[in-house]
Amino acid sequence: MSHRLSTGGRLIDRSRSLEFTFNGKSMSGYEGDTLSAAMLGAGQVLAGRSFKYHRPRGVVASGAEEPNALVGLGEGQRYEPNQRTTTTELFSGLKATSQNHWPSLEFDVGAINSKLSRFLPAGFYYKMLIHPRAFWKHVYEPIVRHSAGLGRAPDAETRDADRYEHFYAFCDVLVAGGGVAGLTAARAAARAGKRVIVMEQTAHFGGRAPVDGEVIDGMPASEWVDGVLAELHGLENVTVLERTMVAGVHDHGYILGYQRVADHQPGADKPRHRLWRVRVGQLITATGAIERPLSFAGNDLPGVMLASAVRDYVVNWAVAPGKRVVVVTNNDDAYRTALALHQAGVTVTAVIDARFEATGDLPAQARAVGIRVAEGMAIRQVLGSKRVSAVALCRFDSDGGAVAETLECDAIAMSGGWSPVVHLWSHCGGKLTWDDARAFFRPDPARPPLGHDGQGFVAAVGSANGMMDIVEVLSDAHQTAQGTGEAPQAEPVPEAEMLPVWMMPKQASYELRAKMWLDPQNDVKVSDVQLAAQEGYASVEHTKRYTTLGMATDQGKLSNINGLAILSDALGQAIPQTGTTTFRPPYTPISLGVIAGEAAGPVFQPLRRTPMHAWHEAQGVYWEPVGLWRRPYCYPQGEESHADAVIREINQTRTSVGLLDASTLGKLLIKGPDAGKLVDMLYTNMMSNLKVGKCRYGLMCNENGFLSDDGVVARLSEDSFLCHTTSGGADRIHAWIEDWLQCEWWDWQAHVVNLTEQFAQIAVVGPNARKVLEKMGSDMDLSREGLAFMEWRDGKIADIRARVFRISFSGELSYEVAVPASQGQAFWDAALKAGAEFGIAPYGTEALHVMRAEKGFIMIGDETDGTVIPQDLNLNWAISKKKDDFLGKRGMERVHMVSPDRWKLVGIETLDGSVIEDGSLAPLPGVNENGQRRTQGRITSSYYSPTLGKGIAMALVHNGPERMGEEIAFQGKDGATIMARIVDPVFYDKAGEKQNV
Amino acid sequence: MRRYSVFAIAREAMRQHNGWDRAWASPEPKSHYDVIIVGAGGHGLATAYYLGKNFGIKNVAIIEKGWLGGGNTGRNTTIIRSNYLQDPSAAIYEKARSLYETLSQDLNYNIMFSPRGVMMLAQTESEIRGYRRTEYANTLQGVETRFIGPNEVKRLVPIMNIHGPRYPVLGALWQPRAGTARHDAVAWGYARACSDMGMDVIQNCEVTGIESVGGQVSAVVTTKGTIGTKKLAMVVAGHSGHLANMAGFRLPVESVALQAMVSEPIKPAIDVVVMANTVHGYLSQSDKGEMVIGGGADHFNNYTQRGSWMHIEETTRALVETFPMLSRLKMLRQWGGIVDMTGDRSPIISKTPLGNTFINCGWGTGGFKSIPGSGWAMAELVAKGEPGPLAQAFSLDRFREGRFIDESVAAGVAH
Amino acid sequence: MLLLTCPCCGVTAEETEFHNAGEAHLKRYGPGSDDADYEAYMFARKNPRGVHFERWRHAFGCGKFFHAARCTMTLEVFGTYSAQTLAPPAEIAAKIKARRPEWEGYK
Amino acid sequence: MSEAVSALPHAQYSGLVDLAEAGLTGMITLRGDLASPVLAEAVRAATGASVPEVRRIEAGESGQAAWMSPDELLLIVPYEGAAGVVEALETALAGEFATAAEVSDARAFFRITGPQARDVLAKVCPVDFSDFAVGELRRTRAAQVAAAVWREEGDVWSLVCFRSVAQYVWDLLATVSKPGGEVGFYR
Ligand SMILES: Cc1cc2nc3c(=O)[nH]c(=O)nc-3n(C[C@H](O)[C@H](O)[C@H](O)COP(=O)(O)OP(=O)(O)OC[C@H]3O[C@@H](n4cnc5c(N)ncnc54)[C@H](O)[C@@H]3O)c2cc1C
Ligand SMILES: NC(=O)c1ccc[n+]([C@@H]2O[C@H](COP(=O)([O-])OP(=O)(O)OC[C@H]3O[C@@H](n4cnc5c(N)ncnc54)[C@H](O)[C@@H]3O)[C@@H](O)[C@H]2O)c1
Ligand SMILES: Cc1cc2nc3c(=O)[nH]c(=O)nc-3n(C[C@H](O)[C@H](O)[C@H](O)COP(=O)(O)O)c2cc1C
Ligand SMILES: [Zn+2]
Repeated sequence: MSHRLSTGGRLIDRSRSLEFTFNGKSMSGYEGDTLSAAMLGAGQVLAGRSFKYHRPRGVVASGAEEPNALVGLGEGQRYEPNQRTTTTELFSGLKATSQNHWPSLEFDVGAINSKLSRFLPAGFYYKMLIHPRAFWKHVYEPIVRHSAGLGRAPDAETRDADRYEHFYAFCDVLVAGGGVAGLTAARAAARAGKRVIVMEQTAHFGGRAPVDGEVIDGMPASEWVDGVLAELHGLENVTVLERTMVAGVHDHGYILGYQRVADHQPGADKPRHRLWRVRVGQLITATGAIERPLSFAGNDLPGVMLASAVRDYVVNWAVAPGKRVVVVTNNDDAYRTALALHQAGVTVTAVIDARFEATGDLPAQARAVGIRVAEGMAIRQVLGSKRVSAVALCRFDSDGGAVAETLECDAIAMSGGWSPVVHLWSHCGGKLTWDDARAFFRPDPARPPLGHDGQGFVAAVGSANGMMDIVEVLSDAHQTAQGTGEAPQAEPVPEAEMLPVWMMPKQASYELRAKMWLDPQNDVKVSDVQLAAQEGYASVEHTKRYTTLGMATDQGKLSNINGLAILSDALGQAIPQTGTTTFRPPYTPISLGVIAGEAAGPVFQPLRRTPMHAWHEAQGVYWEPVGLWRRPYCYPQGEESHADAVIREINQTRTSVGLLDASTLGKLLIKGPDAGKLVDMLYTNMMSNLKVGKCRYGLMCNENGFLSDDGVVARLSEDSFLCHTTSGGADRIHAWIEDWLQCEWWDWQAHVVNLTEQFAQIAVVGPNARKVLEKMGSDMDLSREGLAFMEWRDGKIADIRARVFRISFSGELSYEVAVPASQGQAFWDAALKAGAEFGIAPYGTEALHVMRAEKGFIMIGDETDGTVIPQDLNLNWAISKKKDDFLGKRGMERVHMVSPDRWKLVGIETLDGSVIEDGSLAPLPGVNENGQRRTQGRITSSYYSPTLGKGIAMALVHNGPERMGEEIAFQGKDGATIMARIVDPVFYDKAGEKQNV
Repeated sequence: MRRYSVFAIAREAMRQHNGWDRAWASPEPKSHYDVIIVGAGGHGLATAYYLGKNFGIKNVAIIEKGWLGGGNTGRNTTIIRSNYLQDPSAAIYEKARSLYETLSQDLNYNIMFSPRGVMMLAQTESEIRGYRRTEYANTLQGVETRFIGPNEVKRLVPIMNIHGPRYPVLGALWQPRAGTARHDAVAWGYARACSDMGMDVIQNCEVTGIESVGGQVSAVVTTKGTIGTKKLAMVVAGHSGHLANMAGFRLPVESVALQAMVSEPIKPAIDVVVMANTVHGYLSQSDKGEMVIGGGADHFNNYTQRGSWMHIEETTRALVETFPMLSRLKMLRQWGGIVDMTGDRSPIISKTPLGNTFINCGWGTGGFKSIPGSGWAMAELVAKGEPGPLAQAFSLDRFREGRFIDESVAAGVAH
Repeated sequence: MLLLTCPCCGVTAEETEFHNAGEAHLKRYGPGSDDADYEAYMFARKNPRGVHFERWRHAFGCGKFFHAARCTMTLEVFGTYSAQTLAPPAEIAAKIKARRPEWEGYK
Repeated sequence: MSEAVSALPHAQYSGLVDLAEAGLTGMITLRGDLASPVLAEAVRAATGASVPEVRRIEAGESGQAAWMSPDELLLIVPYEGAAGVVEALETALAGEFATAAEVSDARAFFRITGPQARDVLAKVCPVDFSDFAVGELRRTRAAQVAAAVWREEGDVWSLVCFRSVAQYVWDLLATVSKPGGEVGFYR
């Protein structure tokens, strides 16, 4: 039974006990505990179930590498699945629940998979579940899906109760890892005056050294650590962050730090997580090393733990994993665990050492205190069902056929040696080299990840760099960080050579191999990897994907190296030839919430508002997103439907006067001696001959000849033009013009200034428009002659500086008035007031669309879709024949563009007056070579016209303009056909009398 | 080749699984082939498979510089749908989708095609119009799709926040028999079938040069020596520009990184595939339980298989807004692939300026779904030397002629 | 996440302040040009594995376009320079040559 | 003149920093050859300031001149006088290739004050604020929109963005200034 020791525990405060629950059961721990320490302290070894076979799982590690002990944490809006107990700090009221079992953790029906495991080897689903065909979707897959997954999904309607944020930082040196190597490097860099950030993923600094009882500069490591920390905290050029994991290393020295600001204080009014986005000069990874498990049969049973983790629990939290512990190892370091256990009063039944002899200082110390050391031995198999009860031993150098001895025990501390944490080095392309003596990959200093200047920007120090001896660790860190003076001094503890052990016993039979877990979360065993090799999934990447080795939430931090050693052995090649799989961010999983950061709710995305936005909102407007803008679609009154509101708005405008917020229209000022030349290149029309004071409608095409934007151009002066663009087009067209000016015609003298937001633009539209403006009071002559159609003037209206354009997109008498944005609302109010006697009312984009369609005006985005050229829309009149060049001219000369078979714009009227479906096609009899119905046209926009009292539409139709009056069938709703007639697209006031009054 | 079945599994279970053969052989290259296919991604392998199956051409080598399936085929978000707008696209993607329906049985390899349905959300009026237009086009193209309202969306995807507030869900284009498949298995299944037909799948062999005689291809130079061939098919996705340079021409293609990520696995929470194009993100849940998330592509040329972090942020932001419960899930892994983007964002299946040399590329961000159809059409092109109806519109000369196949026009994206 | 220095305002900033605008030094072919030239201008891209010249705009900064010489295999930025150039300037070419001796020069 | 209102009149918030909308401010985009003595004279006449060095903002008796781009300045003057300043600039620059346009109403202007101002700004702007001098100006991004930021004095910072996104920027700054979000990076 795991239990709390009566003394010790360097990280816990025994005076403060904290209550928590696990699966509803009340337990208690101490301030400073991790959840796993508290659970083990409370005797709770069983923590969850594995992914595939639903095998019982207990904690194996003490930190980020933990594959097993995952729980659902919290409830409701603060529930989080798959939380690692080893990295969860205990707090009062914590609620944890175990995962992946039904009905209970102790008794799980899914564990039947474990019994069937021989039928479920790696890749079994590729080979079976093929027939009958429909069964995959309806039977097999649902079963697979249900039994897979790990944690329970949060409830469908759950909203996260917490907030998140980002932070940008810059530094010369970022140190990842606050162990003794990291602290040494940080101090060296800080003393040299560099801007330094230190990130340590846990709540404590010092890493392994204090646990191992190292002595640095003559003092216990923890004291030394406190001293260095105090110095760093005192320096202005240093930022020290605990609970902050370096999550990812990205190109050009972009480092992500995941700060868990308030995970240990849920409910505190703080951001829960903060994402640090740091641009570094240099990243020093001092992330230490991770101990490797050993592969022996039954190594997945709860109670089997890493030796270093056992030591951590004993020393840091005064928790023993059991009463009788067996240590199994291939190296000297694990003897530290045996000694620590012994010192804490826990029985160490034996140290099983695979080496033929264990001669180092540490084994000697162990023997000296009476611990039995069994040399050349191996664990043949662990006995027990839901946790360890005994181990059967055999000779390491055997096939495990003969059991040498059985030892009773309730926990096993295993050590297969260490692997440097090379993730951060590797994220951005750093390469590894194989260290034969210590049997691990470590960073190859000759092939670091490269920064923007092509130079390496990452250095690894300490155990992360393959240094395992404390003296080496400190001097490596000191030197790499270019420390001056002496490196911190430590007392060396010589260690004898380790023996690489990838499987025990060495020639284990299939029966044993099929029970040796490599990846305990995903249930990948030695036999699975060997099967992958046998079947030709020989690339390590194939093996990974075929077996799912290393694809679990721990990303194989414990399993990968053993797995690829097994694979190499199966393929008869050396480990470096097999290589590793790709290391990818994040180092351990980070919340999606923190990635989104503050961008939630109102600041999810910028929402662009016109000066009259609040007024529209107050009217109960129905909004339409247009780019990041919101434009009024219509203004329903009371219970009115949107369709009815649109009809009312149109009728009001056509019969009296309406008001449109057109502020979102782009307004680009083009000015300079070459302004005329420039607008002639930008527009298909001739623009340079426009007279000052006049307006002209123009088309812009891209270099492919496709129509990309349109709008009215006003000549403001000899050398300046004001170009209106569509609402969605303003920024795009602005950038496009700058592009040509800066990159092609850089000797042309023209400026373009985006004035879109300077002005509120308000269209006063309808037969009574002039009366309204006159009533508002103006110093301009707004009469038919004073301001003729397609002219503009500057002056004042309602005592507000205004530029008035007499242009019309509705076919009515219409004035578009631009006023300073700060006075947009004032103008709007004044217009409403002056128009009250005419029943003036605002209209939205839908009324605008209908009215323009009644007039046969095209709309960018409706009649055009990026594949339409002006000629398709019969806009040849707007394409200058006089100009040698304009953007898009060459594109329009291509074979397909001049083809007589292009579909062209026509008006469409249904025979029965109904509204035809937008987007529907006109089918022809017969099919093409691919069996698709042939077609001859499509509806580009379609509306109910209240003005005409029937449906009207525009369409692109093959040879359309030559087929006036012809009847043609379109697709209707639900597979029906609807008959329509090809007509002129101008449905209303063809002579243009209304706009010209 | 030993057939896979539940009985085979049962038999092997009784003898420690030692009877399983290699899924594919690992031969040394011969000196000459009738057809060499460069690139053992899904498209290259499918081309080989249909060359053998439909045209009896089996003296074929598929040459792969790394491990087969390790390109974009091994790193995509596995969305399969065919409700494209333009006729040529709808034709080839629907051909592919329909082949996917029976691919597990055809290959005797469970590729786990799961027609769970794909929905593309309409969150603006213009998206509604675009999807309605697609729906009408699909009806005539023989693609089964329909526009559904917000309530139906919510019924299918309870975890979705359809009320916005920023972009309320106005409806969705819904293709019920679209879905996902196990991406690696697609490559492995084809490779196994090709190997079984006697074709050579040659891995860890990079093509570094192309030789020709009199304007006709004669051989490829590789890291395993020069290998003669009568015909050459280049099917290398992001590396197409590079191969084209070797063959002496340029392509309307740029290679950029596209990223994806997975969350930690959870129990089933979403049964269908959702694409939200207004906010840029798409999501499905794999059989293992991870949320598989894809987002935007970088804008700069890149061959590193790593992309820029900002796209991960943008996508995550969008999806957390759309599916609030995601906020407390965690990102497990992110990665990138190098995709080949053409001038009109549609693929190229074409003859090239070099004789007997054919190219299949430009699938960009959306070519997993087309693998069987593309292989089918490419095999026909290679076998006959001329494109069949499926491939015709995708020829290289469309750019010169201005005959674009532009799918973005209906507010859709190309995934 | 690239780090680029805008030669127009001198700011060294992350990629998110910039917009990439495609291959640099394209020669525009307008009306009257032949089909092949026009097609090449519009579509045929070098898309090299290695040294690449491209256009960027400091969109969230000074608004100016500039050119960058960059390696598409390592993302190393050899330098940034004026957009008002028809080919990479000599000092940029020299820098590239120093870093990539096998580079055949701008073509 | 009819009442003019700024984007978020009188908006104020106190959290980690004090936020305030600065109210109506006259602003003029001036494009031209920044090395031209004529332009320099015109700028001086308008603001009393000399033409700023790259990425700097200069103060004069009647306004400020901010460097925006190699051929662009932003002149900051009292709101009421802006139109007049534009006219004066146009007259003064008559023979030059230069463009002056009023943009007072196209912008929103915020003041951020307090010792934690840089920590707050660094939550939304990808900028190194450590050696950011008084009088330095940086055009950048505030989360998802364009902004210009400069240091007026000590702990007083100014931020200008487009008017249409004023509310967004406000909500953004207020969100990241909430108490509890202390960072302590800039000291
Ligand atoms: C992140 C991401 C998400 C995606 N999501 C989807 C999706 O949801 N749905 C969808 O339909 N599509 C998606 N795609 C696109 C899809 O993955 C690709 O279009 C498709 O996989 C391309 O297949 P392929 O066979 O053409 O190329 P690949 O699979 O890339 O194969 C090309 C092969 O050629 C090899 N090669 C290259 N150069 C050489 C050489 N010189 N010599 C020898 N071999 C060479 C490569 O190593 C590679 O294996 C996504 C792509 C990415 C990157
Ligand atoms: N004798 C042996 O076999 C052996 C083996 C391994 C380690 N050691 C000992 O371990 C110590 C090594 O010192 P060290 O400083 O190199 O390593 P360390 O393991 O002591 O410290 C590494 C620190 O980095 C942190 N970390 C890891 N990944 C991180 C990330 N992504 N972001 C932020 N923090 C992260 C860890 O939490 C830890 O605190 C020495 O005392 C050495 O003797 C000995
Ligand atoms: C659909 C899909 C699902 C994936 N699921 C997982 C997963 O559960 N665990 C995991 O570690 N990686 C998963 N991956 C990512 C792969 O591990 C890997 O990152 C990806 O195939 C790219 O390869 P690379 O990272 O080796 O370059 C998944 C990838 C895809 C395409
Ligand atoms: Zn700049």
